[in-house]
Amino acid sequence: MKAKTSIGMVLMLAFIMVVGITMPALAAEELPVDTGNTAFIIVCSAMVLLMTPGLAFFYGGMVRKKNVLSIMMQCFAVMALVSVQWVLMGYTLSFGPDVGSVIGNLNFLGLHGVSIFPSPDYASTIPHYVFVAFQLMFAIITAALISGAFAERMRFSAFVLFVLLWTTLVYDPIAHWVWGGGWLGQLGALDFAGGTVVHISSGVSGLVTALFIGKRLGKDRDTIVPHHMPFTVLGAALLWFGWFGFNAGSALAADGIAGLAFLVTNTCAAAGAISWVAAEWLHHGKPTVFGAVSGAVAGLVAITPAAGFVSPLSAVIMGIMVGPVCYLFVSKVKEKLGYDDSLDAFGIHGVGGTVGALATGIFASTAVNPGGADGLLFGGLHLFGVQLVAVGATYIYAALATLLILKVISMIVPLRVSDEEEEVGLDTSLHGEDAYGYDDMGVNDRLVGIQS
Amino acid sequence: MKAKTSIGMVLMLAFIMVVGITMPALAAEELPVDTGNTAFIIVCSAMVLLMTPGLAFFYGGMVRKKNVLSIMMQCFAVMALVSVQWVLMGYTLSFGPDVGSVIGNLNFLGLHGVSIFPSPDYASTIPHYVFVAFQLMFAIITAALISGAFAERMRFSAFVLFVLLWTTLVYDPIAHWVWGGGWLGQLGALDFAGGTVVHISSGVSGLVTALFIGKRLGKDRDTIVPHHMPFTVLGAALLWFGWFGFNAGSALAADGIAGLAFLVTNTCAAAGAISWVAAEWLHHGKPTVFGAVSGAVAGLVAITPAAGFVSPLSAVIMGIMVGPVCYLFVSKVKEKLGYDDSLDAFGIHGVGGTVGALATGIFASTAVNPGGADGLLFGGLHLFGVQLVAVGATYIYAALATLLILKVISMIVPLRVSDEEEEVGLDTSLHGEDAYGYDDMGVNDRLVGIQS
Amino acid sequence: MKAKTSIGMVLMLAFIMVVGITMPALAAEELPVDTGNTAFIIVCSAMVLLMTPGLAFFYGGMVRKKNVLSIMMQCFAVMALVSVQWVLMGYTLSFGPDVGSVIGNLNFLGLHGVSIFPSPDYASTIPHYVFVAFQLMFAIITAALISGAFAERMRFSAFVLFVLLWTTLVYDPIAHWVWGGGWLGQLGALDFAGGTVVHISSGVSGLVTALFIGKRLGKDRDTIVPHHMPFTVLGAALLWFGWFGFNAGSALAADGIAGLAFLVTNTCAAAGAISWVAAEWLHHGKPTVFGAVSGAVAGLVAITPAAGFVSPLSAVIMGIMVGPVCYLFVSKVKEKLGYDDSLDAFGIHGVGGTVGALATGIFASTAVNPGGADGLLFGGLHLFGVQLVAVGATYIYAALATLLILKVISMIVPLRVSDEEEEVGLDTSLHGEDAYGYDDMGVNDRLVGIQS
Amino acid sequence: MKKIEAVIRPTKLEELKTAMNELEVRGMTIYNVMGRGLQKDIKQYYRGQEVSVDLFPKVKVEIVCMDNAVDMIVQRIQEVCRTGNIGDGKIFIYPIENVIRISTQEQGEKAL
Amino acid sequence: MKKIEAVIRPTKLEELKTAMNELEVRGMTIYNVMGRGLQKDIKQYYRGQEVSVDLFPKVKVEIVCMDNAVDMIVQRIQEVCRTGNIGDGKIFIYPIENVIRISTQEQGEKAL
Amino acid sequence: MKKIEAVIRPTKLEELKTAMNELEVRGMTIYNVMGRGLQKDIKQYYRGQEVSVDLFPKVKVEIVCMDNAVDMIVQRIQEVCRTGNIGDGKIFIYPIENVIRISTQEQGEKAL
Ligand SMILES: Nc1ncnc2c1ncn2[C@@H]1O[C@H](COP(=O)(O)OP(=O)(O)O)[C@@H](O)[C@H]1O
Ligand SMILES: Nc1ncnc2c1ncn2[C@@H]1O[C@H](COP(=O)(O)OP(=O)(O)O)[C@@H](O)[C@H]1O
Ligand SMILES: Nc1ncnc2c1ncn2[C@@H]1O[C@H](COP(=O)(O)OP(=O)(O)O)[C@@H](O)[C@H]1O
Repeated sequence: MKAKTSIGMVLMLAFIMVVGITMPALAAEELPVDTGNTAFIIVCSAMVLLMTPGLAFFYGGMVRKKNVLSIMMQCFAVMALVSVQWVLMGYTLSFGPDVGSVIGNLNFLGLHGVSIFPSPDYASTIPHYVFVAFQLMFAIITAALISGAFAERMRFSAFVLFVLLWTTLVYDPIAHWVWGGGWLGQLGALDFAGGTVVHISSGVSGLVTALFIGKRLGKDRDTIVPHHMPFTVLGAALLWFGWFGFNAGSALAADGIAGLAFLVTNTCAAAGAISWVAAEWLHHGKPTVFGAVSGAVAGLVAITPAAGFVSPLSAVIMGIMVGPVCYLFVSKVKEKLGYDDSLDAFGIHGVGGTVGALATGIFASTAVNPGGADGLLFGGLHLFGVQLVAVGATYIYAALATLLILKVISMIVPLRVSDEEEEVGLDTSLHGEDAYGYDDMGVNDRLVGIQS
Repeated sequence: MKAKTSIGMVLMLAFIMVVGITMPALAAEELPVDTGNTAFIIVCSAMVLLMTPGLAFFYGGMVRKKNVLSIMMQCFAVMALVSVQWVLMGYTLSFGPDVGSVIGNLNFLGLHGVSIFPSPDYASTIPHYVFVAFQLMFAIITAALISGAFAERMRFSAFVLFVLLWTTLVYDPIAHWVWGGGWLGQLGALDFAGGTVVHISSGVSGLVTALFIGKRLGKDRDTIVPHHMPFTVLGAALLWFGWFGFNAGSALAADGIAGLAFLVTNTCAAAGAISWVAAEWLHHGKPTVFGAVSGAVAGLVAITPAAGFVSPLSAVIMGIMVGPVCYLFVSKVKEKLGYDDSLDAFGIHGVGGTVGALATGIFASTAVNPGGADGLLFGGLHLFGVQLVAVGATYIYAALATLLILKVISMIVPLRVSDEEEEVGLDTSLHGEDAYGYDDMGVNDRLVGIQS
Repeated sequence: MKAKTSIGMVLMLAFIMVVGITMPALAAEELPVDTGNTAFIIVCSAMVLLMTPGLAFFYGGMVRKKNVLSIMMQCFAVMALVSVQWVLMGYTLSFGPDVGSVIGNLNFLGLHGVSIFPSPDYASTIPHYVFVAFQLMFAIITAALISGAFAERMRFSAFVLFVLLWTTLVYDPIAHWVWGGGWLGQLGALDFAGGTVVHISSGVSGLVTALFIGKRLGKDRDTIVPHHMPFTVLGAALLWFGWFGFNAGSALAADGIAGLAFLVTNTCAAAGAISWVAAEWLHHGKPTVFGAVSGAVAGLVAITPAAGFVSPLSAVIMGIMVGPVCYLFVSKVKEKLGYDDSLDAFGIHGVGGTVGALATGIFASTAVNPGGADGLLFGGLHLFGVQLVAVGATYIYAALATLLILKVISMIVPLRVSDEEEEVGLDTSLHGEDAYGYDDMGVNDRLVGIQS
Repeated sequence: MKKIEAVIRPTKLEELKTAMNELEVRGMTIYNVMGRGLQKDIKQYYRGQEVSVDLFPKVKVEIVCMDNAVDMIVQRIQEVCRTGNIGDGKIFIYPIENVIRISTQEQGEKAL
Repeated sequence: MKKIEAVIRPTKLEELKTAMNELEVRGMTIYNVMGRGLQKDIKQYYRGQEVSVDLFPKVKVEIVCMDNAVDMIVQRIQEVCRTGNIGDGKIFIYPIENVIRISTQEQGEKAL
Repeated sequence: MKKIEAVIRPTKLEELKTAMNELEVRGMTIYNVMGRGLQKDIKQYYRGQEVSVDLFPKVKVEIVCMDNAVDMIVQRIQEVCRTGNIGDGKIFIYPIENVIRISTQEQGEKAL
C-alpha cells in the first residue's frame, strides 16, 4: 500500500508541476479593481472560513465527550480536502464556462487562467482570485454541515472519500445550476447566499446518510445529551459572526444590498432565537440556551436565500416562523419518524433552508432591492413557483446522488465503525487521542504511560 | 396564559405585516456609497456583534460552574431581544429626527424610510442600513454589559423584561443625547465610541440593580472564584478584537481618524493590562492572568470616549492610570462598601468609563484630530466642564431610570430566584440544562435518564 | 523596591508627557487616503492581533493542566508589552529612516511625526497610524511564538525581561533589514509576510532558549500530552483566520496580490494539513486531530514568505512538502537530538519558515506577480541565493543575540522556576491561580477557603 | 450491613440504575474512576509520540445495604453488567459498622 | 481506628472544614460523587427532549480517626451539614485495620 | 483479603504503576481526590481577593489483594512514593469480605 501511495503522490506532484509551471496565469483584460469591494470580499471570505471551525464547536459541544475530536477532525478534514479539490477542479466545475446548463467546463482546471485581475464574468470589480476564494468557503461549510447528521459513528476513511465525492458530484453541480450560469439561475430562482445550494443540499444529503448508516448504538434506549454546552454557544457565536460574511458578502460588493443583507441576517437570527425559545418555554416550561442558539442558527439558515431581497420587518416574520417549525421538527417529528440525525443537520439546515427558500418566494420585494423579484405577497406568482422547482430539484438530486455515493463507498470500505469502536468512542478508536487529558489521572500532572 | 400569548403574537404579526408591506422603503436622494467606508463599517459591525458572545465567555468564566449557562443565556437573549427592538423602534428613538433635544421621533418606526442608500443626516457615505446595523451592535453590548453586576441570582423572565425596558428607556435616550442630535452632543460633549453612552450607563445601572436585588447567598462567608479562567481569557480576546470595530468603526469611515482610534485603542488596552498587573504584583506578589485581562478591558473602556481625539502617548498614560484605579476599586473599595457587583460591571465599566470620559476632557487635542477639541492639558477648560456634565447626567439618569424599571418589574415578577434555585444553580433551575455533561457520570458515555 | 518602582514610574510618566505634549503630530504632505485599502489594513490588523490569543489557545491546549494559564499569561504579556514598546521606540527602530542598512533612527520616537495622513515612504494610500498598527501586530505575534519552546518552566519575571530585550534587539533590527529599508531588502530577499522575520527568528530564538534553560522535569521519563485538545483546535482556527490578515494584508492594499496571497495561504494550510495527516497515518496508523492542526499551521508558516509570489498550484506543492518535513522533525529528529522544545516552536516555525523561505526561492514567479521575482523553477538562480543568505543571516543573528540576552537576564534573575514550583505547576506557583475551578471540590459551588 | 462496591463499564450505568430501581434499591453513590484488571493497553499518538494508555475509565457504584440484601443485589449487578468480555468490572463487598441519615439523625437500618 | 465517610451537600464543604479545624481534625480526603437517596428527580431539556436527572452532585469526605473520636466527629458533621431537608446526605462508618504515613513510615495512631 | 488504599502525590502515579507491574500486581482502581494532612495552605489571588487553598490534589490508588501480599505491596508503595517531605501521602488498610469478577462470576482469590 505504501508503494501505491508513493506512486500516486509522485504522479500527482508531476501533474501539478506541469500544470503549474507551463501555464502561467494569463494577464487578461485587466479590469480595474475596486479596493473597497475587494477589501470587503477578502474579509468576508475569511469570516466564512471561520464558520467551519465554528461548526466544529457548535457540533462538538453536542456530541458525547468521547467523540468530540472526531467531529472536529471531520470539520478540519473538510477544510483541507475541499480547499485543495476546489483549486484543482472544483472551481472550474462550478464556475467554468457553462456546459449544457448543468456543469462548468474544465477551462479553469488547476486555476489555469485565473489571475490577479477581475474576471469579466463574475464580480467584475474584484480580483478573480478573490472570487475563487470566496466561493471556496461556501463549498467548505456546505460539506462540513452534513457531518452533523451522522456524527458519532462514521469511519474516518469513509468520510474522506465521502467528502471528496460529495463535493465534486453534488455541491459543484448544484452551485453551477444556481450561481454558475446553470439552469436554475436561468429560470430565475432566487438564492441570495445559498438556501438551496448550501443548506438544503447538505441537510438532505445528511438525512440520506443518517438513514443509510443507521442509528447510533443505544440511541433508542437513552437520550444522548450535549457534553459541553459552552462550546456549542461558542460555535453558534462564530457561525453568527461568519454568517455576516456569508450573506452580506454574497452581494459581491460593499454596497447597499450588502448592508441590507447584513441587517436582515442579524434580524432573522434574533427573531429565530426568540421564537424557538418561546416555543419551548410554552411547551415544557424552560427557556434553554441550547434552544436560543439553535433558533438563532435556524434563523440564519432561513434568511440565507432571502438576504438581499427582503425588508428587515419581513426578516422578523421569517425568524418568528422558522424557530417553532424547526423546534417541532427536531423535538417531535424526528422522534416520530425514528431516524437518527444526530445533531439535526436536516432538522435545522434542511428544514430551515426549505422554509427560507419558500419564504423568499413570498417576501422578496423589488421595493427593497430593485435587482430582485417580487414574491407572493407583492403579487409575484412566478417567483414562488420557481422557488418550488429549485427546492424540489435540490432535494431530488442531492438525495439520489448521495445515495449513489454511499453505495460506491460502502463497496470500498465500511461506512460505519465497529460496535466496539463506537462504544469506546471515535476519538480514541479512530484518532488515538483524548480530548481532555485533564479528566484522567493526575490532577496536577498528566504523565500518561511510559515512552515507547 | 397561552391564549394571551397567542393573541399577542397574532397582533404583533399583524402589525409587522402591515408596516412591512404597506411601507416599502423610499428610494431617496441616492447619495453615492463609498465602497471602502461601507466595507469597513459592515465588518466593524460584525466585529462589535462578536463582542457580546465575547462577553458571555468573559463573564461566563468568572461565575461558578452551576451558573455559566445562565450568563450565556442572558447575553444571547440581549442579542436577540435588542436586535428586534432596534428594528421596530429603538433606532428611531435614538436616531430619528430630534424631539426637544431628548429623544428621536417615530419617523423610522419599523425602519420605515431606511433604505440601501445613505442617509443625508448620518454617515453620508455608507448605506443607511449599515448605519442602523452598526449602531444596533452598540445597543446590544451595552445591555449585555449590565448583566455582570447581578450575575448568578436574577430570574430570567425578570431579565427579559429588564432588557426590553432598559434599552428602550435608558439606552435609546442617552444614545440620542450624545450621538443622535440631543442636548449633550449640542453642548459639545466628546464621546467618540461610548464612554458615557455605553460604559457609564451600563455600569451605573448594573450597580443600582446589584444593590436593589441584594447579594448572592454565601457571598459574605466565601470568596467566590472563577470556574473557568481560559473562558475568561477567550472572552477578553474577543472583546479586544471586537473593540477595534467598536472604536475605529466609530469614525464611520475608513480614514485617518479610524486609524488613530485603532492604534490608541490597542495602546490603552496594553497599558491597562500592564498597570493592573503591576499594581497587583506590588500588592500581593503575584501577577495574575485574571489581572492582565481585567486591566486590558479596563484600558479598552477608558479609551472608548477618547479614541479619535488623543495621541498614542496619551493613551499610554490613560492606560497606566485606569488599571490601578479599577484594581483598587474592585479589590478594596467594593469590599469596603459591601455591595455585590458580581463580575464588576460597575467596577470596570462604570469606573473605567468615568476615568475615560474625564481623561478625554484632559488629553483630547486638536493637533491630533482637528475635528475634536482641546482638553485641559492643551488649554481647553470648556471641554472638561462639559465632560463632567455628561458624566453627571448619565449617572443620574441611568440610576433613576433603572431604579424605576426595577420597581415596576418587581411588581410583576420577583427579580430574584428562590434560595433553593440559587443554591442548585441557575443553569439547572432556570434553564433545565447542565453546561458540562462530561463531569457527571459516564466518563465515556453520558446517558442520562430514561427517555420521557 | 517599591520606592525604586515608584521613582521609575514617575520618571517614565514625565518622559511620556513631555514627548506627548510638546510634540504634536505634524500634519505633513497630506497624501490622499484610499478608503478601501485603509478599511482592509485596519481589519487585517485586528485579525493579526487575534492570532496571539489564538496562539494562547493553540499552545495552552498542549501543556499540562497545571500550566495552561502560564502560557496564556505569556501571550497576553507579549500583547501588552510589545504594544507599548512599539509605540515608544520599536516602530522607529524598525521603520525609522535607515541608519547604515541595519536599523532605523529615532525620528519616530514615541510616534512623533506619525499622523493620520499616509507616510510617503510606506504604504502611501493608508494613514501612517494604520501602517504602524499593522506592523505592530507582527512584532507581537513573533515574540509570542517563541514562548512555545520553553513552555512550562520559565520564570515570569525573566520572561518579561526577555520579551522586552528580544523584541528590541532581535525583532526590530531584523524587521528593518527586510522591510524597513535594510540590507536584506536591498539585496532583493523576498519575504512577503515574514518567513524569516517572523518564523525563523522566533523559531531559532526559541530553540536557543530551550537549550539554554534545559528540559522540563520528568521529560525524559514521561511523554507529556496535551491537556485540552479542543483548545488547540480553537487556537489553530483563530490562527488560520488571522493568518489571512497577516498574509493578504501584507500586500498593504486590497488588490489582486492580496487576493493571491489570500488564496495561496488557504491552499497551503490545507495541503499542509493533508500531508501531515497522511504522513502520520502511514507511520503509525492513526490520523489525528493534533496532526491536522499542526500540519495546517506548518502550511501557513511555509506560505508566509511566498504568499504574494507563487501560484495556487505551487502552494499545493509547498504544503505537501512542509507537512512531512515538520512531522519528521518533531516526532523523530527532536527526540534524537534530545532537546525539549516543549510545543515545537522551532519544529514548526523554525523548520517550516526555512522550508518556506527556500521554497520562495524555488517557486516565486513573475508570471503570477510581476512585482516579485523568478525562483529556481523559472530560471531565477539569483533569488535562491539571496534567500539562502537571508535564512542564514537570520539564523545566526537570532541565535547569537538571543544567547546574549539570556546570559544577561540570568545574571539578574533565574530564568527557570524552582523544581518545586515546576512540579506544582506554574499557574499556582507563579500566578496564584487555577485554570479550572470546577475540577476541584464542590461540583455545584466552588467556595474555596475562608476569606482572609 | 455491608457495602457493595461495583466497578463497572460506564455504559452499563443506566441499566444498572434501572435494575436497582426494580429491586427498590434507591440509595447509591457513584463516581468516575480509572482502573485496570486484565484489560490490555491502548496506544495513543501525539505528534508522532506513541503513548500507552493502561488505565481505563470505569464507574464505581457504591451501595450500602442490609446483610440479607447483598446476594440479591450482587446477583442483579452481575446479570446487568456482564457482557462476558474482559473489562466487565468487579464487585467488592466490605463490612460496615453504621449508617446515619443526616437530615433525620436516624441510624442503622432505618437510615438506608 | 475507624473510617468515617460523609456524603454531603457540596455547599456544606467549607463549613465542614471549618468545623473539623475547630475539632483539630485536619486529615481528610475529599472527592466529588453523584448520588441519590430519597431526593426526587429533576427534569432537563435538550432541543425539546426531556431528560430526567436522578443523580445529584455530592461531596464525599473521608476522615480516618481513632475509635474514641468517632462520636464527636459524627456529631459535629451532623450539626454542620443538617438543613433538615431531604438531600442532606449520609454518614457511613467502617472498620479500618491500619494507617501508614508515607513520609515517615509511622503506623497506626501516630500516622493520623 | 485486604483493600490497600494509598493517597499519593499525583506525580508519583506512573512510578507506582511501574512498581506494581514489577510485583505483578495489575488490578487497581484510581481516582482524583483532594486532601489534606499536615501540608500547609497555599494562597491564590482573584482580582485582589486572597484565597487560601487548603486542599491539595492527590491521587487515590485502591488495590485489593490477598492477606499475605499486603506487606510486600505496602512496602513497595512506601519506597516509590516517599520523598521524605510532608505531603507524601498515606496508606490505609481495610478488611474486605469478598470479590467477584463480573465477566466470569469467579469469586474471592480467583477474582483478583
Ligand atoms: N485487585 C484490584 N484492586 C482494585 N481494583 C481492581 C482490582 N482488580 C480490578 N479492579 C478494578 O476493576 C475494574 C475491572 O477490572 P477488569 O480487569 O477490567 O476486569 P477483569 O479483571 O474481569 O478483566 C478495573 O478497571 C479496576 O478498576
Ligand atoms: N444506600 C446507600 N448506599 C450508598 N450511598 C448512599 C446510600 N444512600 C444514600 N447514599 C448517598 O448519600 C447521599 C445522600 O442521600 P440522600 O437521599 O440525598 O439523603 P436522604 O436519604 O437522607 O434523603 C446520596 O446522594 C448518596 O450519594
Ligand atoms: N486522617 C485522614 N483521613 C483521611 N484522609 C487522610 C487523613 N490524613 C491524611 N489523609 C489523606 O492523605 C493525604 C496525604 O496526607 P499528607 O498530610 O499530605 O501527608 P502527611 O500527613 O504525611 O503530611 C492527604 O492529602 C489526605 O488526602
